[in-house]
Amino acid sequence: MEFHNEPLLAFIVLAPLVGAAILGLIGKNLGERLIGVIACSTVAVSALLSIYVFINHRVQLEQGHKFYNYLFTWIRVGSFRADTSLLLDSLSAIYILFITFVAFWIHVFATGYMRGDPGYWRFFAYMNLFMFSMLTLVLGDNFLMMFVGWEGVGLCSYLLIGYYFTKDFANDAAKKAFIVNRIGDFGFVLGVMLLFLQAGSIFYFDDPARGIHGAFNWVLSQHADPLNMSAIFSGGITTIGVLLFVGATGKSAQLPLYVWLPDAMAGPTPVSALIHAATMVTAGVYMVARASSIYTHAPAAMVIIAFIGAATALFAATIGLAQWDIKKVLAYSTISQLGYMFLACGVGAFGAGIFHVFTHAFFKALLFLGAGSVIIGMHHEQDMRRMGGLKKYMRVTCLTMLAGWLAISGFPLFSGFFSKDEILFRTFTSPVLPAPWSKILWFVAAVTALLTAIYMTRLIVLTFWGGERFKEAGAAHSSGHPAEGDAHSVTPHESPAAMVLPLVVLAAGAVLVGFLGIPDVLSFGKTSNYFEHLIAPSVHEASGHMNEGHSGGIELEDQHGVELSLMLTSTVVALVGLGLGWFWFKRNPLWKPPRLLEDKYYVDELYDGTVVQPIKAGSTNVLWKFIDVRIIDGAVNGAGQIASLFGTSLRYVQSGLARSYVAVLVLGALLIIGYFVIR
Amino acid sequence: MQAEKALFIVFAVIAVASALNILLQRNPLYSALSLIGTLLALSALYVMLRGQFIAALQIVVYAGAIMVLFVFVIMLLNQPKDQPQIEKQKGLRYLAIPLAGLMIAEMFYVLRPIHLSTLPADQSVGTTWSIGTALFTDYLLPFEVTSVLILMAVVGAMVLARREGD
Amino acid sequence: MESLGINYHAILPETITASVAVLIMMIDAIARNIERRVAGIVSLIGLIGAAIAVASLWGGNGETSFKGMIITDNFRLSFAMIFLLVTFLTVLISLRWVDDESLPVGEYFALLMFATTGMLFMSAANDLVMIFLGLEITSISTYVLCGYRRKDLRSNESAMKYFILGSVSTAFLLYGIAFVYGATYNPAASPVATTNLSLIRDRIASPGQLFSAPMLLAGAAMMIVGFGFKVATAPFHIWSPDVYEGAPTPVTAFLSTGSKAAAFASFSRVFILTFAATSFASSTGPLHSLQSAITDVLAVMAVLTMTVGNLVAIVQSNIKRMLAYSSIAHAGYALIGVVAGDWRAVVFYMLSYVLINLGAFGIIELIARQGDKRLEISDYSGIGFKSLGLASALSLFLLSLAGIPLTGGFVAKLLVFKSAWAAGFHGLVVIAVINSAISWYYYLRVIVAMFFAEPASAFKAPRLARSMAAAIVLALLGTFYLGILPGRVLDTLERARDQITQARK
Amino acid sequence: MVPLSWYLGLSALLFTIGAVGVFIKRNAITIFLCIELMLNAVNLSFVSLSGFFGDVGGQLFVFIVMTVAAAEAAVGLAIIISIFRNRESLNVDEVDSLKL
Amino acid sequence: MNGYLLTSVTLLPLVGAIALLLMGRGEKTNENSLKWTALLFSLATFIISLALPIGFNKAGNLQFETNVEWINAFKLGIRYHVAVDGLSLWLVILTTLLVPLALMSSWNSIHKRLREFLISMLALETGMIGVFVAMDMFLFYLFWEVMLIPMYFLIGVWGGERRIYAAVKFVIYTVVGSLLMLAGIIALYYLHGSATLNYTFDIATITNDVRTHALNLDPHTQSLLFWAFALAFLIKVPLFPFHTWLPDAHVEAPTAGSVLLAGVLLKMGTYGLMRFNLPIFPDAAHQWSVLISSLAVVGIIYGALVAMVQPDLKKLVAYSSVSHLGFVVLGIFSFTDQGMQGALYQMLNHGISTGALFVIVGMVYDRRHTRLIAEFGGLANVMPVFSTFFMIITLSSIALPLLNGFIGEFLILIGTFTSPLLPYAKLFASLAAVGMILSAVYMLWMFQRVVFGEVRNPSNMGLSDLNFRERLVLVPMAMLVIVMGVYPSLFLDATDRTIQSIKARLVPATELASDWRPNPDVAQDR
Repeated sequence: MEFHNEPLLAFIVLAPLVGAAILGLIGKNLGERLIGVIACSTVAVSALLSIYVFINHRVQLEQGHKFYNYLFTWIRVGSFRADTSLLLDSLSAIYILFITFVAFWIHVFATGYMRGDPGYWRFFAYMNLFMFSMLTLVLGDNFLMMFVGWEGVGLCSYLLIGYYFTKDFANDAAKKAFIVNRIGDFGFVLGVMLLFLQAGSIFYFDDPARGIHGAFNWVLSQHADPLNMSAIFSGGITTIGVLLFVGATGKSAQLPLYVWLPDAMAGPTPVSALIHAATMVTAGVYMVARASSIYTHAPAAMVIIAFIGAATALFAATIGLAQWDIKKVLAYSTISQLGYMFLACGVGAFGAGIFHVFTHAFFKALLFLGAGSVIIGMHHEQDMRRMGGLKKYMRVTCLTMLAGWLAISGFPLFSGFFSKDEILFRTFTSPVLPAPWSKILWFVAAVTALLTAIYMTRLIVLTFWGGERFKEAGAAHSSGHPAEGDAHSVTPHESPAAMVLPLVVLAAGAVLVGFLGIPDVLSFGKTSNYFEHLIAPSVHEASGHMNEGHSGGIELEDQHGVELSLMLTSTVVALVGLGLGWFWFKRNPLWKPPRLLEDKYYVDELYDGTVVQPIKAGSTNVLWKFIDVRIIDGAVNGAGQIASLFGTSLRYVQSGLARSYVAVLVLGALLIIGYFVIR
Repeated sequence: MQAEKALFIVFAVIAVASALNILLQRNPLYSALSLIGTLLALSALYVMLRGQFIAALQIVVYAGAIMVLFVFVIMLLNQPKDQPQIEKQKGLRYLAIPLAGLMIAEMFYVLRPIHLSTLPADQSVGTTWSIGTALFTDYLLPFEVTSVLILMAVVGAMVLARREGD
Repeated sequence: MESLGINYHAILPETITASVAVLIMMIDAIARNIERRVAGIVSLIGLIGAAIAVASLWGGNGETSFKGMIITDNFRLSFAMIFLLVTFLTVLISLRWVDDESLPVGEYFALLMFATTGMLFMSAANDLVMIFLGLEITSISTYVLCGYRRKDLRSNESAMKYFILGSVSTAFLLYGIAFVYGATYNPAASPVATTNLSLIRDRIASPGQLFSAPMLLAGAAMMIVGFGFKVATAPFHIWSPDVYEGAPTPVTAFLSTGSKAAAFASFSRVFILTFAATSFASSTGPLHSLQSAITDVLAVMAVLTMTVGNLVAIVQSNIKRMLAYSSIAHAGYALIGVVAGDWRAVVFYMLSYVLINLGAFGIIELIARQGDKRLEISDYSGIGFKSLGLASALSLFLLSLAGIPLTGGFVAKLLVFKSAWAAGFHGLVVIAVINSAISWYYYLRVIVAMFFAEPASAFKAPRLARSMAAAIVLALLGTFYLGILPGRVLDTLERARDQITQARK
Repeated sequence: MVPLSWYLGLSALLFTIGAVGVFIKRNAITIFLCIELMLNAVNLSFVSLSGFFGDVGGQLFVFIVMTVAAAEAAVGLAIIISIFRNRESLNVDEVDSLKL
Repeated sequence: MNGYLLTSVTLLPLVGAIALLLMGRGEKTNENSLKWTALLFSLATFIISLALPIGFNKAGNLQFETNVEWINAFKLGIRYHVAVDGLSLWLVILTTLLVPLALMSSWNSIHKRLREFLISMLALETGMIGVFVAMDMFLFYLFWEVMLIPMYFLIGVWGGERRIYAAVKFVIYTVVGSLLMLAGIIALYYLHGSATLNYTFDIATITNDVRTHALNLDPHTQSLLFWAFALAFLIKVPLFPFHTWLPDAHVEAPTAGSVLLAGVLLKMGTYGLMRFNLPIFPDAAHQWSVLISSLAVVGIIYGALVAMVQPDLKKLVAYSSVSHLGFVVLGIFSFTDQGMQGALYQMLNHGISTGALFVIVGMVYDRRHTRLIAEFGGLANVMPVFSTFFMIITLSSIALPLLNGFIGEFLILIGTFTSPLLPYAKLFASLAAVGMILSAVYMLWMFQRVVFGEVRNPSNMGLSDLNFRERLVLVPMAMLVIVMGVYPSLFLDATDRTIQSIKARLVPATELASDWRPNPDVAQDR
C-alpha cells in the first residue's frame, strides 16, 4: 500500500462548512437567490473537487493507494490519539463522488422546492452543514472522525426533520430520530472503544509519516474468530463487529432501530431525498464496508448482519405495500433497500453492497424528488388516495419517476437491476452462511424484490394513473398529516425548472450508472466489473476459507452459470411484480391492505408501551418521587429530625427545678466517683 | 480506750440525729436549731481530735455567728403558714434512698482500707499557737485573701438585700 | 527566721484588681453624684494596670512564692491575660447597660473586679486552698451578679439556682480536696500531708509514697465534679442554661467566658499539670489508674457535653439559652484539650472562645434592650439589613463559634483536635467533628432569621454606645487576629510550654 | 482509740445526709442549711485527717472554709431575701420559670 | 512578579468586595456604579488570570508558586502556599471567566440588596479561586469553608420561595462532609509528621512523600482517611446518593448563584478527589474504586432519568449535573490517562455548558418569572437568537462531537473502558454510555418543549429576544463550547504532566511501562 498526500481533501470537506457558516451567521439578511447560489456553489465546489481529485488519482486509487490529508491532532491523551485528518481511497472516493453529485442536484431542486419559506437561509445552512458532516464521515481516516461525521449528520438530520419547528409531529420525529440514532451510537462507541482496547488504535490504516498503526492491520494479523455464539460475547473482533453494526442499525434504519426513518419524512422532501435516502442512511453500509477487514474476521457478526439485513428488507417491504402517504412508501422502500445492502455486506459482498448504495442514491433521490415535485404540484398533499391521473399535469415528473420506478424494481438494464442482481447472486453463493441459509436468504431477497416491484408500481399507478381523485371532495380523511393546502380545490401543476432539471439529471443517472458495474458474465468477459475493480483494494471481500464447513469450491464456470440463471430468475421476478402491481392497482387503486401492515405491525406502539412509558413512569414515580424525595431526602431530613428529637427529649432533663438539678448533679458525681474507685 | 469510743459514738449519734432532724422538720427554724446541734457535736469531736482551736471556732463563729444569721433571716422572712406547699417532681423523694445508699457504699469502699488508729505523739498540732504560726507563715496569703472574700461578700449581700431606693 | 516567701510582685495583678475594687467602692461611697461612668473607667484603667503587671511577670520560670501558694509560670499568666481581657470586654459592654438599667454602678464594677481577682488567683494558685479561695471569690461574686437585677424574677431565679447548685458543687470540690489531702499522707515526708500541688505531683509520681490510692481516686473524682460544674460539662451542666438565661446579659457573657475559663485554668492546673504530669504511657501504679480513670471519664464527659449542648441547642428558641447550650458544647470541645493533656490548646481555645462569645453576647445585649426583652430568635427576623453592621458582626461571631476558618474559633478547634489526635483519641475527634457539623445548624438559624426571613416586628437599629462599639470591634479584631495570624500567640504559648516542662525537670 | 476511718465514715454519713437534704427539701433556707451541713461534714474530715496526721494544714483549711461559709451565708441569705421579696415564698419548687 | 500573580488573582475580587463595601453609601440611586465596579474587578481578575495559561510551562508541575511560612508554632507547619499545576490551571480560569459572565447575566435581575449581592459574588470568587490554588491543606480547608458563606447568602437572601430550606441544606450537607475532611486533614498531618518527622500541611510535600514511599500508610488507615476526604468531595460533586441538596440549591439560587454553583463549586469536589484521594491514598483508591465507580454509574443513569421527568427547568439542569458529574467521577477512578484527562476536561465543559444553561434559564426566568417547562413552548418563534444559543449549549450538553462535551465524555468512556486497574471497567463504561443516550433524551425533550412548537401560552407572545448584554454573555460561552470541541489540545496538553504525576504512585510501574504512547515528536509536516 502506498500513501500520498492530497491537500485538496480538506477543501472538499470545508467548502460546505464555509457555506453553512456564511448562511448561518448572515443568511438571514440575504436574498433567496443569493442564498441558493451560495448553498449550491459550495456543494458544487466539493463536487468538482471530488471529480478532479478522482480523475487525478484514478489509477492509483484502483491500485489501492491511499491519500491522506493531515490537518491537526485532535485528541491525544496517553496512548489514545485521534487526528483531524482525511483519507481518500477508492471506497471514500466513490462515496464523495456520488454524495456531492447527488447532493448538488438536490440542492438545486431545493432552491425551487423551498421557495418562499421564511427559513430559507436556515434550511440551506443546515443542508450545507449536513454536507460537511457527511463528507467528514466518509473522508475521516479514523473511527472518531467517522463518529464526528456520524453524529454531525445525525444532528443535521435532527435539525432538518424538525425544520418545521412549529409542528409538533415534526419535532417528535426529529427527536425520535436523534434518540434512536443515539441508541445505535451507543453500540458504535462501545465498538470503537473495544477496538481501541484490542488494537491500540482507532485509525483505519497505517500512516508511517505520523507513526500511526492502523487498527485494521492489527485485525488482519489476527486469526478469524470462529462462527459461534460465544465469539459474539468474547470481547474480541466479533464483538467489535457486532457493536459497530449496532451503530449501523441506528443510522441505517435496520431492525430493530428503523422506527425513526418513516417519521423522518416530516422534514422537507429534499431532505428526505438527500439525507434519508441517498446519503446519510447509507453511512451504516459505508461503515461496515470500511470495517470489512473486521467483519471478514468475524463471521458471526456477518451472519447477524445478513439476517438482519434480509429481515429488514422483507419486513419493510411488506409495510411499504400498505402505506398511503407517498413519502412513507418511499421511506419503507428505503429501509428495505438498506436491508439489501446489509444483506450484501453480511454475505461478504461489500463491493456489491456499496454498488447498491451507489445506484440507490440515484434512483431513490430521484423518486423522492419526484415525490416532492408531486407534493408541490398537489399543494402539499401527500396522500396518494387524493392523487391519481397526474401524468397529464406533470409530464416530466412522471417520466423521470418512471425511470426511478423501473430502476428500483430491477427492470433489466436499469441501474437497480445490476446492483440488486449482484446482491442476489452473492447471497446465493455466499461463502459465509451455513449451507441452507444462503439459499433461504436468497429466497427472502427475491420475495422482497417481488414486493418492491409491486409496491413501487402501486405508487406510480396511484399517483399518475387512474381517476383524478383530488377532485373528489373529502375522498379520504385518513391522511395522517395536517396537509397545508385544502386539497379538493387545487389543480396540480408541473414544477418549475429548478426542480425539473435535477429530476432529469438524476433520471439519467438512475438509468445509466448501473453500467459502471456490469457483471463479467453479461459483458462476456470483455469488460470486467469496473465498480468492483475500483473498490476491491479498499474492502476485504469474504472468501471461501472463511467458513470451513461450507462447500465453497464452486468452479468459476459453474458460478457464471449460476449467475446467469439467477439473473434470469430475478428478471422474471421483477417483471411479475411490475405486472401484478400494474394490473391489480389499475383496477383497485384503493384496495385496502391488511390492517397489520397499514399500522406497521404496531412496532411504534410496542416500543412506546414497553420502553418509553415504563421509563417515564418509573423515573417519575420510583426514582424521583420515591427514591429521591422519600428515601434519600427522607433520610437526610430524618437525621435532622432525629437530632432535634434527641434535643427535645434531652431538654426535659432541664425541668427548671433546682432540686432535680441537684439530684442529677449528685447522681453524676456518684457515677464518676464509682467509676474512679471501683474500676 | 473504750471510753473514748463511747464518747465518739455518743457525739456521732447526736450529730447524725440532729442532721436527720434537719430533714425531718418542716419548719426551717427547727432545722436551723438541729444544725446547731450537729455543729456542737462536731466541735466536741474536734476536741477529741486535738483540734481545740477549731472546736472553739466552730462554737463561736459557726454556731454562734453564722447560725444566728440564719435564724435571724428565718424570723425575718416569716412566711405565712397557710401557703400551699407546692411540690413538683415528687419522685425526687424516692431517689433519696438509693442515692444515699450508693454514696455511703462508695465511701465505705474508699475508706475501708484506711488503717490509722493512733493520734501522733506530738500534741502541739491543734493548739492556738500552731494554728496562729501556720496562719501567718505558710497560710499568710490565703489568710489575707479571705479578707477580699469577706469584703466582697459584704458588698454582694448589701447590693442584693438592701431596700429599693437606696 | 525562715523566709515567708513574700513576693508582692508575684501577686501584683491580683493586688491591683482587688484594690481597684475597693477604690471603686470608695469612689462610689464618697462621690455618689459624680459621673456614673467613672467607676467603669477606673476599672478599665485598673485592668490595664493589671495586664501590665501580668506582662511584667512574663517569663517567670515556675517560681513559687508565699510558701508555695502562688506560682508564676506562663500557664498562669496566659490565663490571667484571658481573664483580664474578659473583664475588660465585660466592662465595656456593661458601661452603658448599668446606666440604662439604673442598677448600682459602683458595686457592679467592684464585684466584677472582685470576681476577676478570684479568677486570677485560680490560675495563679499552686495550692488547693488558693484554688478553693479563688473559686469561691469568683463564685460568690457571680452569684450576686446573676441576681443583680433584683426586681426581675428571672434574675432572682438565676441567682438562686446558681447559688444552690454552686454551693453543692463547692462542697463536692472541698470533699475532694480533703480526700486528696488525706491521700498524700506520708509520715516520712515534710509536711506529712499537703494540699500543695507541686508536692502532690511529686508524691503521686513516685511510687509507694501515697497513703491511700482509693482516696486519691475518689478525691480526683469529686474534684472533677467541682470543676466540671464550673465549666458546665455534662452531667454538671444543667445549671447553666437556666442561670445564663436568667442572668442579665452582660453577666451571662462574663459567666460563660470568665468563670468558665477560670475553671478551665484550675482544671488544667490540677488535672494536666498535677495529676497527669508524667506521661500516661510511662506512668505506673496508682498514678496510672488515676490517669486512665481521668482520661476515660473526661472523654466520656466531653462527648456527652458536646452532644447534649449541640442537640439541645438545636431546639431552643431563646437566643441566650441557645448560646448557653452552645457554650456547654464549647466546654466539651475544650475538655478534649484537657483529655489530651494539652493545656496550650485549652488556653488558645479559651482565648478565642471568650472573644467570640463576649462579642456575641454584647450584640445580643444591645438588641435585647432594656430589661432583656428581645431575646427570642424570632425577634431577630429580618433585622439583618436594617442593622447591617450589628447583624454581620453577630453572624461572624456565630460562624466563628461554628468554627469557620479565618476566625479564632477554627484555629482553636484545629489545635484541640490535633492534640487529641496526637494523643490517640481518634474517636473523640470524630465525634467532635460530627458535633461541629450539628452546631452549624443552630448557628445558621440565627443568620437565617436575620438575613433571610421577612421582618417580623418593628425593629429600630439600636444606638451604639462608643464603649459597646469598642468592645465589638475589639472582639472582632481579636477573632480575626487569632484566626489569621495566630502565630504570635501560639509562639508565646509554645515558649510557655517549654518553660513549664523545663521547670519540672 | 477511735480509728480514723470512724471519723471519716461519720463525715461521709453527714455529707450524704446533707446532699440528700438539698434535693428533698423545698424550703430555700433548709436547703441552705443542708449545704452548711455538707461543708461541716467536710470539715470533720479535714480535722480528723489533720489530727491523725499531726499536720496543721487540714485545720487551717477548716479555718478558711469557715470564712467561706460565712461569706456564702451572707450572700446566700441575701439572695433568699431578694427572692422572697419578689415572690413571697421560699419554696424552690415555685421558682421554675427558667427551664427546658 | 510571578510569585505574586496568583495571590493577586486570588485576592483581587476580595479587594473589589471591600471597595464595594466602602463605596458611597448615601445615594441609593447609583446602582450602576456598583455594578460596574464589581464587573470591572472581576474582568480585571480574568484578564490577569490569563497570564497563567500564557506563562504556564507544560513540562513543569507546580508553577506561579508562593510559599511562605504562615503559622509555624506547635510544629503546625502551616504555610501560605499557593500554586497552579495542570489540575488547577484551567479551573482557575474557568472561575475567573464565569464570575464576570454571571455578573453580567444577572445585571438587571437583582432588585434588592445589590451591593451585598455583588460583595457576595466577589467574595465567592476569591473563595473559589483559593480552593483551586491552595497547596496547603489548612489553606485549602480555609477557602473550602469560607466560600460557603457567600454562597449561603446568595441562596438565602436572593433565592426563591424555599430559599431558606435550600440554603441550610446546602450548608449542612457541605459542612458534614468538610468537617470529616478536617478530621482527615488532622490525621493525615499527624501521620505524615510522625512518619517523616516533618510536620506539615503542605499538599505537595505530602503527595511527594507518598510518591517516594517516604510515607506509607497501611491500607486500613488509608481507607479511613480516603473516606474522610472522599465524603466531603463526593457530597460536593455530588455523587449519588449525596446529591439531594443540589436540586434544591439550584432551584432556589439566583441565576448568578446557580451558574457558579454548577460551574465551579461542583468541580471543587472532583478537584479534591484528584488532588487528595488519588495521589495520597492510592491503595485505598484502588480498594474503593468499584464502589465509587458503581455509584458514579448509578448517578449517571439515575440523574438522567430523574432529569427527564422534571417539570422545572432548573431542576432538570440540576439533575443533569448529577449525571454529568457522575462521568467525571467515573473518569477519575478509571486511573487511566484518558479517564483522568477526560474527567478534568469534563469539569471545564460542565462548567461552561451547565453555567450557560443556567444563564439561559435565568434569561427566560427574567422574562417570565417561571421556570416550569410547561409554561413555555415555541420560543423559537419569538426568540430566535436565544434559541440558537440554547441549541448550541444543549448540543454541547449531550456531547455532540466537535463540541466540548464530547471530548470529555468520550475520553472518560474510553479511559474507563480500557482501564486495566478498575475491575468491571467495561461494564461501567458500557452503562455510562447509556447515559449518553439518556442525556439526548432529556435535553432534547426539554428543548423541544421549551423552544419548538407554536407559541401556545399568550404570555410568551411578546417576549423580546436577547439584548446586547445577554448576547455578550452567551457568545464567549458558545465560542468556548466550539473551540474546546474542535481543538482540545490547547487545554489538554497543559494537564498531561500533572496527570502523570498523579498516576505515579497510583498505577503500578508495570502498567506505566506497558502504556504504549506514540512518539509526540514525530514529524507532522507531511
